[in-house]
Amino acid sequence: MTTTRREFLKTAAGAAAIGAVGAPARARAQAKPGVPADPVKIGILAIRAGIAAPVGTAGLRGTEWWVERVNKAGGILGRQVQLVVEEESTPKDTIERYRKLILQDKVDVVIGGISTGVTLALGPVAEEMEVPWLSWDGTTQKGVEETMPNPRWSFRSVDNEVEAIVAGQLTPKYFKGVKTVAGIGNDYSYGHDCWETYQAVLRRYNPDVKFVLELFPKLGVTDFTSHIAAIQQAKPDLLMCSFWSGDATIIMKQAAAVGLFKTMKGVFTTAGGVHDSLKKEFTPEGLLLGYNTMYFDDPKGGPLLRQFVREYKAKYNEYPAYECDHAYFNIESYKAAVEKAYAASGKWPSKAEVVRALEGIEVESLSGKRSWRQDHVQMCNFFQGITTHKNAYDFVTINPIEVVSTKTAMKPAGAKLMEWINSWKI
Amino acid sequence: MILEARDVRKSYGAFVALDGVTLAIGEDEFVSIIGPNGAGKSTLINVLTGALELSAGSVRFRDRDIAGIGPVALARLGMARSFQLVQIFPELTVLETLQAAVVSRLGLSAKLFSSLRSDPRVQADAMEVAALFGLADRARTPTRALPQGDKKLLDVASAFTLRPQIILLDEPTSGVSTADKHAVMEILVRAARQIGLRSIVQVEHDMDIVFGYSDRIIALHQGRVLADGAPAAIQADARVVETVIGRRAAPC
Amino acid sequence: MGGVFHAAILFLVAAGLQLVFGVQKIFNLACGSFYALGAYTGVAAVGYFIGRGGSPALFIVPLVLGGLAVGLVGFVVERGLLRFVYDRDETFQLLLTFALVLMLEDLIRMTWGAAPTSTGGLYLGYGQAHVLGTVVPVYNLIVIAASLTIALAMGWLLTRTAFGRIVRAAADNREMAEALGVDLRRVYARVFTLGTMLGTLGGALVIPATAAMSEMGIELIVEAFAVVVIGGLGSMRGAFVGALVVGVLRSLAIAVYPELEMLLIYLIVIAVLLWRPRGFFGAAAA
Amino acid sequence: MRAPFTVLAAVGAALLVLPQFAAPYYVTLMLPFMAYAVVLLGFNLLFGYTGLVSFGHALFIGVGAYTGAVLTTRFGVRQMEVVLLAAGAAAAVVAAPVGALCVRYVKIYFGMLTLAFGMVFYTFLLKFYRLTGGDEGMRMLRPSLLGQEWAGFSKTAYLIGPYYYFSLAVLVLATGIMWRIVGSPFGLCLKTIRDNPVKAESLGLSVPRHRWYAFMVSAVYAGVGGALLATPTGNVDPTLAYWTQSGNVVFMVLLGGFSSFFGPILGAFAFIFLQDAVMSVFPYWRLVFGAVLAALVIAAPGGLMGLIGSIARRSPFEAARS
Repeated sequence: MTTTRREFLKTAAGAAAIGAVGAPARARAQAKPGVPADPVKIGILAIRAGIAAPVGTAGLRGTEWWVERVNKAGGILGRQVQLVVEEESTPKDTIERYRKLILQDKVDVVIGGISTGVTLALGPVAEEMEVPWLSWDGTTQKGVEETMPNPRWSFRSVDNEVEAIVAGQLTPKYFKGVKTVAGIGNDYSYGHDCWETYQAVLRRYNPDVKFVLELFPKLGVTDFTSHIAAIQQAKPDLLMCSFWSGDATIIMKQAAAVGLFKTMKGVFTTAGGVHDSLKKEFTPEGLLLGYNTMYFDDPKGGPLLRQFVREYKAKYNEYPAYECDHAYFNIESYKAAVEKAYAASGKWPSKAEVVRALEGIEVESLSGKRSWRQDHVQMCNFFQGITTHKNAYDFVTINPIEVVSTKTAMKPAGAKLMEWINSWKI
Repeated sequence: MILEARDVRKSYGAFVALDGVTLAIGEDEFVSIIGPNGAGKSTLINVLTGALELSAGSVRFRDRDIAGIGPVALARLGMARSFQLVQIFPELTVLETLQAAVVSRLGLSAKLFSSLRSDPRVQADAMEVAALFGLADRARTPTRALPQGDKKLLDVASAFTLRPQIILLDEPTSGVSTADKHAVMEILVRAARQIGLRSIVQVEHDMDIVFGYSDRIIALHQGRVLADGAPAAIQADARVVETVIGRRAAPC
Repeated sequence: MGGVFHAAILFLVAAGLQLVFGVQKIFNLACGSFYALGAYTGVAAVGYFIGRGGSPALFIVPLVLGGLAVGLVGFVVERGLLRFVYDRDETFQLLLTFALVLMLEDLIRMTWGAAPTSTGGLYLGYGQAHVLGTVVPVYNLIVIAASLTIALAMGWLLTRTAFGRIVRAAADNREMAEALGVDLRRVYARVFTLGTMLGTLGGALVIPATAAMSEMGIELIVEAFAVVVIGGLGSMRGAFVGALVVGVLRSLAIAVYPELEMLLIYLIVIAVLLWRPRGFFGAAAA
Repeated sequence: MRAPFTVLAAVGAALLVLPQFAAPYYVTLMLPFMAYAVVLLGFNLLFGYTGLVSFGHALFIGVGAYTGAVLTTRFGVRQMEVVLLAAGAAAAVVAAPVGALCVRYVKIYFGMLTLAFGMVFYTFLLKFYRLTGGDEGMRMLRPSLLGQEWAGFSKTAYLIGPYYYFSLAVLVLATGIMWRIVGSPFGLCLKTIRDNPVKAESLGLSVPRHRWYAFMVSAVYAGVGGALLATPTGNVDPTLAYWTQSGNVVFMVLLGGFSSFFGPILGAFAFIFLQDAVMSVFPYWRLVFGAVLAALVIAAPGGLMGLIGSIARRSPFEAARS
């Protein structure tokens, strides 16, 4: 289920009357002194169609869960939260939607943005429009260096390459004696960047490793039998794959059909995006699998994560993936920043004050503590591990679980990625 | 001789449509080509209008080989044609149709930015031809709304507008009611005279028309010229009467 | 071998496209959407079957039945939409099928959501075989065989049966067929339904080996388009050869020079269109 | 004859004062409308006047947009006038060989060939990463207009002020030129070719040559429109050239009405604002658009202009006059 804009407008009209979205009137809290009584409008951009639709849906669900809880508990400083949801599609259309959120709906903050093309195009627009924008996902090296050198208004997600870096660091630990490696990724910036980064990291640990094959099928391909045949021909010791959508499931199935992972190791940096579709019947144990920044089954996870996973499963009959937490963190950090600025000034903060308060702020998110670095980059933990069938689900989970912080796996502010990797002491 | 065909052979696979046709059209001639169905008349028209490559022989227009040169080049050289099945521009008006022909003749067709409306030559010329063909009062009528006879006239009129030296008419009165046939031919011949067009070649089934207007008649049969001569001679030719004219009562 | 499996699926979709084009002269852009519809229905049918305690080994039965049943949508589309535009310019017919593409994409999303769905690992249950030194899932061989059988059946249907003669007559000359007493309305309805079924069946058959994603239709149109251009519009044999060419070339490109994968197909399409616009079998309609 | 001019004058006046009254967002939405209107004017020379339906017109929109991006980011050319000229020229350079090959075919074959070329270009944009930025595309930096930097303007102020009027001027100019073209001897020849190519040839009009010219003109328009489209977005990317975008172009023309000169402009307007409205209230806007398109094709192939025409004809006022 997705929340349509109309539903929200409807509830907004109701909110004016009863003062709460999706909550009975008794939950209405009085707005604090110096805080307007009308709802605070938050613009959301979510992908709804196409390959990344499941990711966009997950982000939207995480956001909606947050809104429901927060509104029940009285909103932000007593102001109810009203979402205005627009669709993220092509860069051109999304920028029009973005302008609509700001110029027409007059939202206080825009949250969302997944595809790299869109977020790259949005960056400069966000700076021009002078409204804070927190992105869920999708920022490449080029994006940071070329289009958002010194962001004032935009806050962006973790580097795209972190999952490849973490996987590169863990590969030598779990897979000894790997001499030849093949790679497959989607034919766009994310796929290419991950592969380049993974190679660079692996070379640092083992300068003699040979990269024997690289394949970049178009995003959206649903048949990899020919690619798998080519991989079999190349006979690598290990296959690295950065698929994150339905294609991860598909390649896993088609690989199982010819027993690919009987002859080689496998690293799936990002397939945790569709983790509950990686059924045990075709996903072997012993692969390195990345869940990105949230692992739904984390035994060390807090009560927030447990409650979220439980309610998510009950509502959607699925287990949540990482984008839920990117979205949760974004909106939660906005709330925290508003409250922090309010504590200092005693009135609802301006957009610029919110931005200042966001810088460096740390909040409790679904997967644990997350923060915004001073240069507007998200800091959090990455979860990767070795697939296992020993669980109560019909899909694989990981054990042992490796938790790696972006403090060690993401390049520091101002650094160049490859220079930074090459500067490691190993 | 303005148009000449020598020993023209045209075959499609095993089928021989024209089997050594030789004919010539001079200036100031009205020539009719007759023949039973399947005699090769359509193929001959296509050969004479440069639409087909030949299997053998030659076809020359003003001493230039025109075999297979195509309609556009042919129109440039000064030969025009009309079609058996009426060919019009349904969405254009009568005047626009004629203007298009003027534009083509004056070589203005690639003028992207000049105004058609304010070009006096195009206007005058098109109106003149419309008047000649009695279409002036219908100049602004969309062609698709014209009665069949007028469509036929317009088809021919637009060919005349090119001011060719010779025109090939493929059954100019087909589809026109018997009562109107002579009227159509009268208009045609008068217009030809006024425009200065001298040679006319027509393929025709209606023997009244053929004998009423032709200076010369060429009879085709089984891909060959059966007879070629003045109407009186043709009428006297027993073979022609037997194969072609015999069924003159039955219009096709 | 991977190329052949892909070709088998492509053939089914392209055959539907060809049949419809050959008879109704409509280039059906929605053939990809029907394919996606078949895929989602296949997943749903198998899910229902297994959920009701059906034997996993028999999953192919509900799969095929589901794929064929949803093909009846073609009848609704033909009677409800297409029949109004037969006398229009083909541009309008093309645009109407483009409208179908837009509508079906969202209808699928409304019904099944945005997340990829699949039949899990059921198809692995059929095991593997060794063919020409490579390991091939038996299911893939079944699909290839099914596709071949359908190709032969289509050939038989079109050349040896009364229905086939009527279809070919309608394809060659509408007026003549009508003059001979053929009820074109019924022929069109049947042909379009059959064409749609070929597409939905293709979608259903492919799905055990992959996953249903909402964009799969749009992606496939371009490939099916390449198939029919190479083979020749309207020709069944063309669909067969075109599918093989596209499937095998793509897999060759992946093995030899992966960068060329998709570009190669478009370049071949352009070359064929320029050099031989009717494709390899374009003359033989239907 | 007078009524259309009154309407035109009223629309012109409304467009001139719009930024003073309309909400800024809707003024920004006028920018893609005007850019698409330019594209469609050219597209309709091919469709409405020549009878050829290109299913790959997004190719030239892409060429124009990328020309703008390359010029502003790589070559430091910031004058929008230069960008537009270059975009038109680049589109013509690409269209020359593509058109020469495509115009040899008509109907479905022409459509398929243009679609194939469009997809080749799309794949090129996606694959040749280093040249084109791949899926991420390229930035289109804010251009100067008439030599003015408008440095004191925020991007929104720039878009709804100078850039709006600049786009409007381009649209008016493009409309004027197109009006001239369809009223020229060349325009008449295109119509003859659309109606009956066999007859046109017999009148000495070369069908392929005129089709080729029309193809080039329409490509130039698409290129200019593409460049105009790139500035508000500030970024160009391969989706601009995807085949569904070409489908949208055809959709817009049909929506407005291809047999009327102003139909395509109305179509662009209706499409952009309809999309905006539907997208915001209904996540399944493609369904709505598909239904609208199907209804148009079946019931109103003359598009909005056709509907307006038939309503005008039916009105008692008109009836009394005639």
